[in-house]
Amino acid sequence: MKICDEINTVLFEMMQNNREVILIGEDILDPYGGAFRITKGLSSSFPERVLTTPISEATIAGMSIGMALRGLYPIAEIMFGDFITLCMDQLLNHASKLKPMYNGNVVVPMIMRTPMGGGRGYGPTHSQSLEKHFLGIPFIDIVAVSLFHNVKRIFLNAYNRRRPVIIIENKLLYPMELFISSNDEVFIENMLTETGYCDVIIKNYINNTPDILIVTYGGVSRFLKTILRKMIEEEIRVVSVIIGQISPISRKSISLINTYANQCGKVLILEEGSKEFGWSAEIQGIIENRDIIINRLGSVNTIIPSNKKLEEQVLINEEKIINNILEMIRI
Amino acid sequence: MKICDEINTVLFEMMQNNREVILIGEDILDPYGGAFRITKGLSSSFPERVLTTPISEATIAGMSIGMALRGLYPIAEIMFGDFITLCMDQLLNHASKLKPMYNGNVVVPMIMRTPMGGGRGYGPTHSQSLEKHFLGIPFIDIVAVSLFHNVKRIFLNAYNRRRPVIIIENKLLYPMELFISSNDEVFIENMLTETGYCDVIIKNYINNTPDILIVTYGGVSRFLKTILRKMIEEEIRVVSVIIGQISPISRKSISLINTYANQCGKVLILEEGSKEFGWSAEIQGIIENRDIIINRLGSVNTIIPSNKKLEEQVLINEEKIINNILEMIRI
Amino acid sequence: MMKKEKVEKIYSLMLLIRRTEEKLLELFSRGLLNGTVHTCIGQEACAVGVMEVIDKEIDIIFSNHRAHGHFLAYSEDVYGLLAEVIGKKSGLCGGIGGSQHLHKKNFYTNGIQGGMVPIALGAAKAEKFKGSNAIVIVFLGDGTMGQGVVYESLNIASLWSLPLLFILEDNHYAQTTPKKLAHAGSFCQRAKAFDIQTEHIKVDDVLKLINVADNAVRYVRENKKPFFLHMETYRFSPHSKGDDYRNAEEIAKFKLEDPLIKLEKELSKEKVKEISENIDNMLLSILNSINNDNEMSLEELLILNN
Amino acid sequence: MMKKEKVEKIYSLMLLIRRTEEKLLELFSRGLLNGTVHTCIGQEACAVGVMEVIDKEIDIIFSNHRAHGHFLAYSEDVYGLLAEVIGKKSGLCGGIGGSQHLHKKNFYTNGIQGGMVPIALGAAKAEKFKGSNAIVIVFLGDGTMGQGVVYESLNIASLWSLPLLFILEDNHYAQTTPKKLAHAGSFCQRAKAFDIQTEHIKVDDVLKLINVADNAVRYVRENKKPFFLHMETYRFSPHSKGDDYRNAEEIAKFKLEDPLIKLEKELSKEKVKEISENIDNMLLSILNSINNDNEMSLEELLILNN
Ligand SMILES: Cc1ncc(C[n+]2csc(CCOP(=O)(O)OP(=O)(O)O)c2C)c(N)n1
Ligand SMILES: Cc1ncc(C[n+]2csc(CCOP(=O)(O)OP(=O)(O)O)c2C)c(N)n1
Ligand SMILES: [Mg+2]
Ligand SMILES: [Mg+2]
Repeated sequence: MKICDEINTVLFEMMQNNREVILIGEDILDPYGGAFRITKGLSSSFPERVLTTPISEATIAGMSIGMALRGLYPIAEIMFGDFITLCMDQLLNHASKLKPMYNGNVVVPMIMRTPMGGGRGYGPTHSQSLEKHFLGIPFIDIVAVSLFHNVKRIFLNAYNRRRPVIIIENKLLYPMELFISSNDEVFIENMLTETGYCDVIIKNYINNTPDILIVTYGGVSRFLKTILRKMIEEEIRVVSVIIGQISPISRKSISLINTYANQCGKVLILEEGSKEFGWSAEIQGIIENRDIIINRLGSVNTIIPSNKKLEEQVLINEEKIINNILEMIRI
Repeated sequence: MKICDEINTVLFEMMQNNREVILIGEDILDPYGGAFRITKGLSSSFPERVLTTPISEATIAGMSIGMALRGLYPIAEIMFGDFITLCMDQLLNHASKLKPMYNGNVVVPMIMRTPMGGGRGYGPTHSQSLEKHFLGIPFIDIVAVSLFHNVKRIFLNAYNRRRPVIIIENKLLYPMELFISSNDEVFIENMLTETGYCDVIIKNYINNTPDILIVTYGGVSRFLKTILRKMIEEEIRVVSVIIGQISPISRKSISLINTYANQCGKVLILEEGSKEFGWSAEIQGIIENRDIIINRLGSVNTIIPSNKKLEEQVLINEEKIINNILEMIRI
Repeated sequence: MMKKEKVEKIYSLMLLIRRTEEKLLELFSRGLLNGTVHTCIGQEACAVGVMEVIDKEIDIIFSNHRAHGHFLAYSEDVYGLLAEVIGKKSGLCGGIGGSQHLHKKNFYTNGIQGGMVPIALGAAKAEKFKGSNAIVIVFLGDGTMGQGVVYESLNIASLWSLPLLFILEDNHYAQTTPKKLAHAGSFCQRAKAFDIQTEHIKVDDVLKLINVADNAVRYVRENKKPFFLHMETYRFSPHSKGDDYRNAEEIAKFKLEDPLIKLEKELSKEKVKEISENIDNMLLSILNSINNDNEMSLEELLILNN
Repeated sequence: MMKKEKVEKIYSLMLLIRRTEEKLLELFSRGLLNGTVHTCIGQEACAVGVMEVIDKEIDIIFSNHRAHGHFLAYSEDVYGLLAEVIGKKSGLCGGIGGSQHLHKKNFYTNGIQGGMVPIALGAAKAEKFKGSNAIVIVFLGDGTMGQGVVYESLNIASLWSLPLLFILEDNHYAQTTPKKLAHAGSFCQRAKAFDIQTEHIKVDDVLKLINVADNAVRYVRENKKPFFLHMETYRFSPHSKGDDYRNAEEIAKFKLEDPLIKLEKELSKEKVKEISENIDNMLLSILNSINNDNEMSLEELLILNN
């Protein structure tokens, strides 16, 4: 099933099984079903529980918090991740704060989901990966959909967490088929973290120790199948850990990363946004063994241009990743 | 002169020397002169050029951008740094974008200055150090006032940069005296970066190689005088680099940090906010030599409580820093 | 309830709020309080008048930085409030929240101006969705009418017919900024433009206010529609502590219309004395008791992170 | 200018906009364009009517995602626009901005709904401060009236008496959301509540619109005060590309009132043919020429980081 359909399906199931689940967002009603059609069909099935709003992102966030506080489970869609900037005050000074500042006496169970990422030529304000600016807000889970994650489990676990969860969906993943079972080139394994999300381990070898560890999350996973296959040709054994919960980093993720890092001695950390002050900086920081060679790669830290070729050059891509791997192996 | 007066004075000078400098913010008129009295006297001297606004932070940011675009030089005050969340869309999707997305055909010269930090018992929404969430936005300088920085030079250089600059002022610094000349215990040196800001190097020794490098910025600098003196008693030679421009990190800062890191072999990176996905993660990432022992310390990644003692325990403080230094030295 | 009893009750509550806040200012000036407090001295009628007519079992209140009065009128939990502001574990929020971040039952505050308005809107949507009979009340100051989210929320409250009562507690100033330096046009018109019914009242007589508030509350509950109640009031105390640059004559003028004093005239001297002494004694004994309470430990705080 | 010449000029401009955007949609469907385009087919009168009456030497325009029409009416720079949307270095912004992020001289757009409104406000403040005679025009859609910053800006524009003309280009829909699912009350009342003068016009006759716009522009310039002009219009094309779920009858009904067709009737068949052919030829030759233009290199892009 395509990832967009996976998300659509889990939203349907959540709504069917839990009467308090409410969808809220802009243009999410049928027949349109949202700018990326993720909510298609849902307003027809649950007309009272799919709330299309004016263009008021801050209030979409705030209303979700208020509904969560009063016993509902809102799932908010922000049409493009670029607009999550407008929700920052509600997320940081309200959603994350109410429970701890009221000494744990309330909960704010909700999801905000939003598509991030470029590659579609939408230009500077519709192509960004802004999650890095929200990492490290305490009391909020930030989770990313990837090509290899059981999407359904991500949403159901978010639901069980009874707290605000931001789910990052790279828009390039939507039309792709989820890839969750091993084939004869790529071996996939899931690792449950203590917060109930999963990290996914994918390898291009069976036995033997790996040569290099790739740590990443979200949309960058779209490159991995091809890269792992190409690295078989180069006789490079690659293990890749795709983190589900990207902030806060779980203890299990930390130990998983360290285990493979120690086996490989070489770690390449990849992220879709620019790496400066990004996710990869913190991941680098959690690697304990100082003998390990670490590289980070993200998109170029500049404007994301509309021009197609330029955009490709600015964004992280397969070629850059492969070159980085080869360089690291050759050291 | 107290740091609050230093800022007040440089604002006065900028207004006197440049007719296009405009102050804008909430409650900044005389006789009050702003919640931290930073603009005191200015509206009396320049009544047409000090604009007090409604409680509309997003529009304060937006108006500043519009004025900058049309030839003025706005200096906006956000009363508490906690409210900068409301400006995020304007800063990230507008201030930083207009120049590059218009292919360099416009400039947005402006300052947004705001007090961050806790220690005053103001509680969860008036005590945060949120700058970490803005680091890594391209095309914006983020700069921090410290106890050791020539405040005036920071502002004047920001002015010369002809781009959006966010100046972070830790509110605990305001009543302190600037400390910019060496005495017989602490030796101070300024290093100019290629962007015209300064990093400050302070040492508690004259000759000889240092034992440990402390890298930090902003409000954390308030602890350093005492710590450096106490470390003399422990016979620990400390060199501290206090970064002025905290994002993007300048090439000069990188090489400065690496030079001292190599001399010391031990680096402690300190920040006022929580370290998770914070400034210190990126700084750790730029240290090249893999044999160096690196530690990061910030405030606890949780709510900042109103209770005084609890707040002290949550925030970074002298004792925690000293313990960290001693531990690292003893390794 | 008979008129006289009601007057006594209302007066007691208003005086309780005033005395409690005076005590807080005193503790502050003696250096016994950390942080900041925003008192509502002079505005007590607004809090008491509204809380008198809501259904405290089910209705939901969102308030702001200046919430002590709203809170006491809602709950009369003096102990919880004082312990919270003083920073004890026995406080409403364990001393974490402090003066600006209060919660108990259906009462919530936060220190970001305007930020609670869309949250109140969401709460109103939730109650309507659940089919409850509750209404939601959100307090906001004149200054807070500067925030864009307020208008986003007015629009949706009206569009979706939500049971949300906006109470604009207009004390003529936002911190040091007089209304005329912050606002163009008319507050009620702003709500009306979204097709929301409004009413304006000058708060000098709490009994009159109770009637008006009662009508507003009924309207919202019965019609499941928003209402915008503009209360013109005045604070006698500074914005927080020493930050008062208002004209002394202006303050004095408003003090002549103090709703508390006005109400006092309806009671006998003896009754007033009795009420006043009871409150003072209660405050003293509460403060004594709070003195012995523990503070939360870091370990306890960090449990919240799980 | 005589009436006939004026009609010709206006018609030419409107047709230029329509043909240019039809060309863009065609390029799009042939897979020759990257990204997205929001065309204003059906709404050309709004753009042309306003630009006809401003002072292009000094006035300042802030527009939005649907800006091609505004831009062409402002500058007639077809080459720059097409090259930009196609992504060439010869485009207005070197191909970096694309359809939603345009700039030339005093014309600015961005893709964040409502975000440009406070920026326009700041520009108006700057012009007033400098004592210039310029006014600022900001275009916003009906959907964008959902954004809180718009109200923050209405308030300050009125409070500070800024020369800012708000133009609400109300095409009844925001993306797929009809107005009635997004807005309560009345748009003009919302502006009036801030003490801003307003006017509402149904855009079926561009010549009538020009008069109204002229009055608005004069009012703002002469009084140095904001004005809110609500134009009711309709787009015949989808929101961006294939995303159109509107009722076909509704679209057909509005097409009967197409201001372009209406104006066409004032011209001779020959004239119309001539104008149309000129435009088509021009577009062809421009597109041919753009074809040979270079694209920006990454190195050139990164120079901007300095
Ligand atoms: C978003 C935000 N901006 C600014 C402040 C600082 N602040 C606290 S109270 C206040 C004035 C509020 O005025 P008003 O809404 O009239 O309420 P009042 O204090 O008069 O009760 C300000 C500006 C804040 N808390 N939140
Ligand atoms: C802040 C923000 N939210 C959402 C969007 C996505 N979006 C682009 S156009 C649009 C509809 C705008 O409607 P309207 O203001 O009526 O303008 P129109 O498209 O009808 O010209 C939306 C929701 C956006 N660009 N910015
Ligand atoms: Mg007020
Ligand atoms: Mg529209």
